[in-house]
Amino acid sequence: MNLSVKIGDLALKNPVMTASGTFGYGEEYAEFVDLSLLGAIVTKGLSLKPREGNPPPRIVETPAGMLNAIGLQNIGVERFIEEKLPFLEQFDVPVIANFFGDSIDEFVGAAERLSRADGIDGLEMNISCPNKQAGWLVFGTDPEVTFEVVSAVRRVTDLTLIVKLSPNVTDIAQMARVAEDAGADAVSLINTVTGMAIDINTRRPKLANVTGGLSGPAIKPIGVRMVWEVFKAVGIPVIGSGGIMSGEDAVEYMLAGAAAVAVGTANFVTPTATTDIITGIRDYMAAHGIGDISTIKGGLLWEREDL
Amino acid sequence: MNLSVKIGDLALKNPVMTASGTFGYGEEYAEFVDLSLLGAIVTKGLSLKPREGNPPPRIVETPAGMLNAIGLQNIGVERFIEEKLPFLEQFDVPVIANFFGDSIDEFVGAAERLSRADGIDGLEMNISCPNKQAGWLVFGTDPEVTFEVVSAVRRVTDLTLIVKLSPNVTDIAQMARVAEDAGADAVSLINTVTGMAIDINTRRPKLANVTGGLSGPAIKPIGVRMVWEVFKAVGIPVIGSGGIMSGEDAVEYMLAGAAAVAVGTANFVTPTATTDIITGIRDYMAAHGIGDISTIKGGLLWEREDL
Amino acid sequence: MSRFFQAEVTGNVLLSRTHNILKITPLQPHTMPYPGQFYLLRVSGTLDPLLRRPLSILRWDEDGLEFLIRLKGRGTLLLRNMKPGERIDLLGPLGNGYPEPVDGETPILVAGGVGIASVYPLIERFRPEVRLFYGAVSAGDLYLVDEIRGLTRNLHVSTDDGSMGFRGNAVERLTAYLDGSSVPSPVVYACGPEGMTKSLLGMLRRRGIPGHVSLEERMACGVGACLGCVVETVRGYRRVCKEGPVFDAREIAV
Amino acid sequence: MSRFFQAEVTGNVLLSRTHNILKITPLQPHTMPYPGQFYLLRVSGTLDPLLRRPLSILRWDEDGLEFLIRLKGRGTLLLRNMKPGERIDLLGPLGNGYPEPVDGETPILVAGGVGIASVYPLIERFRPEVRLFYGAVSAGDLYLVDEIRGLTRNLHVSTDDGSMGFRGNAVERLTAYLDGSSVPSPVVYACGPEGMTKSLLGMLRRRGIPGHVSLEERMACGVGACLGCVVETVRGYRRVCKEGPVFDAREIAV
Ligand SMILES: Cc1cc2nc3c(=O)[nH]c(=O)nc-3n(C[C@H](O)[C@H](O)[C@H](O)COP(=O)(O)OP(=O)(O)OC[C@H]3O[C@@H](n4cnc5c(N)ncnc54)[C@H](O)[C@@H]3O)c2cc1C
Ligand SMILES: Cc1cc2nc3c(=O)[nH]c(=O)nc-3n(C[C@H](O)[C@H](O)[C@H](O)COP(=O)(O)OP(=O)(O)OC[C@H]3O[C@@H](n4cnc5c(N)ncnc54)[C@H](O)[C@@H]3O)c2cc1C
Ligand SMILES: Cc1cc2nc3c(=O)[nH]c(=O)nc-3n(C[C@H](O)[C@H](O)[C@H](O)COP(=O)(O)O)c2cc1C
Ligand SMILES: Cc1cc2nc3c(=O)[nH]c(=O)nc-3n(C[C@H](O)[C@H](O)[C@H](O)COP(=O)(O)O)c2cc1C
Ligand code: FES
Ligand code: FES
Repeated sequence: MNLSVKIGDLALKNPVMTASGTFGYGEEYAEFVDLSLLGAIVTKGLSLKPREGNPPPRIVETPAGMLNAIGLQNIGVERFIEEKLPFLEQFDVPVIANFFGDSIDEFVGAAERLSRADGIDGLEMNISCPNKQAGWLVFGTDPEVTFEVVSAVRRVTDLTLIVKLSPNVTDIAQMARVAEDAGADAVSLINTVTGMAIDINTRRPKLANVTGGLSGPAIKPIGVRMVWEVFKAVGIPVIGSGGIMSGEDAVEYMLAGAAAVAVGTANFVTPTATTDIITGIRDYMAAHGIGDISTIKGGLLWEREDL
Repeated sequence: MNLSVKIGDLALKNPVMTASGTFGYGEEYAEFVDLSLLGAIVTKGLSLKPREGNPPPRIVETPAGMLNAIGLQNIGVERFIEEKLPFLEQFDVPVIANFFGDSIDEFVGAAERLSRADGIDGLEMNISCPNKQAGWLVFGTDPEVTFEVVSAVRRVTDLTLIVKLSPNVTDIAQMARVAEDAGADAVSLINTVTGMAIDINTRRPKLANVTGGLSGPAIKPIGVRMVWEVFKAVGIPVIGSGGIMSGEDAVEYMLAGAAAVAVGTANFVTPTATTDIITGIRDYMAAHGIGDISTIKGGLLWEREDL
Repeated sequence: MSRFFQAEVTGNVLLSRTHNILKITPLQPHTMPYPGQFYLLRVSGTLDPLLRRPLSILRWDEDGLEFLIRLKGRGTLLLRNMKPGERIDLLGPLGNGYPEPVDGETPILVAGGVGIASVYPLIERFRPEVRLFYGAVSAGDLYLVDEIRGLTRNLHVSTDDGSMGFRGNAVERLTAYLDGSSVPSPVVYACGPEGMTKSLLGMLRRRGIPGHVSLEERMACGVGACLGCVVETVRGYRRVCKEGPVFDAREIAV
Repeated sequence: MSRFFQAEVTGNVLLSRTHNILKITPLQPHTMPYPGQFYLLRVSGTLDPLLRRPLSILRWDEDGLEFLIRLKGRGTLLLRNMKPGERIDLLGPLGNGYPEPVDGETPILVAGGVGIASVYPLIERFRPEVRLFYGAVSAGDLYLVDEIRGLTRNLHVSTDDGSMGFRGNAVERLTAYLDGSSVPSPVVYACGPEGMTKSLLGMLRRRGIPGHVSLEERMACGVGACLGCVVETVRGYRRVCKEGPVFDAREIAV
């Protein structure tokens, strides 16, 4: 049974990666999961300088999902490389550093520094973050800004470059094409959907930040749809995420076009979610006589002409 | 206790309306709910000519939600006026006719015909429907087309005109402003979020139409966020919907800025959902000493300056 | 009388690893069903699973209602695990049910698998001599056989693997039966899986035999409001929950 | 030894309309906790409610673990309704727990409401003479009082309405106590609602008394990965699930 997949130059043993921000720097889950069994580890989002993040409360449960407004708290690229990377190097698993900035310069600075470090195998840039220059606008909702920031990062790194797309857009396929044109080796989607919740007794937002990102099973239908739209639009691999809780969910994303998947909120529900999902994918392959997982990519059968 | 609210020229006894497409033409639920108790009844979406709709399967359950791809099946404005409206006229409840078209002419034609009928108190135009001229594009995702179609309808009707917005856009506040500028008396949101589900055993989409609209509690955080964004952006009333299951959920939408709410998927789970929600709102008002429901509109307390 | 009522689970008999019979007692006044109608059951108090599940009425009396349930997914698992004393709410009876035979017609019942639940009330209605063709995959998948034998002596069992009765499906058995005996003005009442229904419809059409067939489709509202449960008929899309679940065999598009 | 294990519910005692004690027996090897640690419990097998619920460990031995649960919302309701024989999975013990007193320090325990669950293991640890200040809204909201009296004779009860013990809260009672008697090098161990914690911190600060205070914050992962459960401390944001739930009183930002 062959579960290996390729994302750009990166060869993964299997298509199951961790979703950024839900698996810490890897060490937090090392007690529950043999990290060497994973397709890849994607780190918490890193910025050039450490970030404090948002005040609490930062999370709230919602129907079949959760909202988070962590505010991209992280220890910064420098400390990550010094304090966290050595631990990950013990394991036979590709490390993908997720990073962001609130200006193009910060994106480029972080990418440069991460590319110089030993032991980082790929970069995932999170463009669902506010753009300081443009005020409230988010990088990943404007095609021109997306092109500019991805191109700028592409120029400074030879590592496999994944662009993580925001679902809060009218046309996700267009954003994916822009990322591809700007030199991305892969796209990853979906990031969280912006949402909000109010405590009706206090009349205050349940998150100190007022709005936050919705993740978990609630958003799976949105993620699967967007992966399918993007799969039809680009030639580069697609990494699917959003509500993947089981091997079946992972297979659903792959049939929609994902070459690999990222598991996020499920880790909180079941700390062994990632390896359970790998087992689930194997079970599906065995039950359906599938020898090579890549053969199911985009294997959705459909025929309506007007789609 | 005063629960009455105004939407344009329309005075509603209370802020609870039915969401289009989830309450049929009213008669289907008349056995479970005294229709005269409702704030308003919004009909299934109507078009100038009857529509067959999509082939089955048309619905699929998802985590805390459901996808539907009914394909706007309806009996057409003419038969609605002849066969369904007389039944509704027995009740002391405003009737809002939801309608759509796949061209501007069809929108205008339907609005004209509905405006001439006796017993229709308001119109809700659903612009989350595909635009025949523009192929795959949906009316409600393009600001210019939205302006054009809303203005055209405005010119032919004096009824209270509500524009129902699609959540599948980057900037819902912009779309709401466009609707307001084009003459809408109110906006209604959110319509369903586009999603999809795949049967991994057959590899076929679970909906014959491949994609469908996600509704139910899963999308509530998205709806509340969008209502809040729109409330801050426009002067006209906002009708909130998306996953409202209880009086508490309705109050949450009103604190976010909704003047009234529409109850959709909840009707399927509990046929008495609408009146249960009215009771729930009363309970909340009693518990919090609120005499007039309009006073809580947009009553969210928040202070972060950068929002 | 109401079609939306609370009930208490008063019994839950596990017949096998896949089937159970759930008995409930309404706690409120409720409308009595007739054969072929169904109910929508709420399977959990939480928001997931969200939608109600449709189940045919198997048996009923003054004290309560019974459903025969085949384990399919999450919803039927929750129903299987219900314990006496738990509360549940129901919407129903829904749909049209089976019509009476017209004068001189001889009813013939056909059930495939858990389709027996829908057809069972007709055995009681038409007993003691009604013909029933009841098929399943294997002997272990046939339920209520003893009860049925107590209601009619004219039971024709078939199994795909031949482990009980005729080897083959209920439609093949019925075809052989019709070839070998003469039934005056037969009219078929049937409920079973899609494959069975299709071959049955073909057979009825070829022989010009009228029939009433119960269909399944995914449902949300159960009351005709959402237009979610349509099937294609010669008169366009029709709602299984409202114009069905029982359709005239000639109406169903093939 | 593992911190993620399956368990069986072996008891569920309903103490009142709002509180229950859930007893579980792990079915797999598991790590033993120490006072002040907590577990994340999965409250349902479905996708809603989705997240685990944090609960302090109340008591434990070779056979099992016990939790004192106050009914708050949907999750604690599901935990209240659990029946012996049901399966549940747990993640834990998590967090740092209460540190040992340093030489010569006299521990004083303070519990408000269900905060007694967190502090209870310390009564056992420091018995037989440990001072405990235990407050609640009313006499009916004080739990485990008999058990506590069996462990220490130095129990100081207070209720907001004066229906039992001192009228006022536990911090006021403690303040009065400290004014009236001299405790050598007191060190406070406390867990209670936000209001109590705040006034306690103020009092400790004013008097220069050291303390260890258990805090609450919404959690997703429980293992330090999501950064969801932070509280503000003098050294910046710290995770309740990892650096806490017990924090040095001097570290907590006010
Ligand atoms: C009118 C009618 C009468 C029925 N009578 C019976 C009966 O007496 N006994 C019995 O065991 N089953 C009966 N069924 C089928 C039963 O409703 C499904 O097996 C059940 O809904 C599956 O739910 P699940 O959560 O276990 O499965 P899942 O596959 O997890 O369900 C997912 C979703 O699909 C729907 N769904 C899945 N299969 C069907 C189906 N065959 N028909 C309609 N919706 C489906 C579910 O309701 C749910 O919304 C009947 C169906 C209909 C339409
Ligand atoms: C370290 C720690 C130890 C705790 N120990 C106990 C204990 O021993 N006994 C006890 O009864 N309670 C304890 N709590 C509080 C308990 O976790 C909450 O009351 C419970 O999570 C509420 O869940 P719910 O679904 O009933 O309420 P809801 O209000 O419906 O919960 C909604 C969401 O908010 C979270 N939440 C709500 N209140 C709290 C809270 N106070 N702290 C953290 N998250 C919260 C829930 O976990 C859930 O994610 C502890 C909390 C923490 C952080
Ligand atoms: C608590 C939390 C923190 C997250 N932090 C990041 C982040 O730092 N960078 C990023 O690109 N995505 C981040 N995400 C998004 C996830 O990586 C993932 O795309 C999203 O949660 C959808 O997947 P899921 O439904 O499986 O969680 C975060 C998600 C959660 C829940
Ligand atoms: C089965 C179904 C049919 C719908 N049909 C329409 C429609 O015809 N016109 C329309 O504007 N919205 C339609 N909607 C959208 C609802 O009116 C509502 O905006 C949406 O479902 C979100 O609310 P909810 O989560 O409470 O269902 C439909 C929704 C459902 C579930
Ligand atoms: S289930 Fe809604 S119309 Fe039939
Ligand atoms: S709960 Fe995730 S870091 Fe504490």
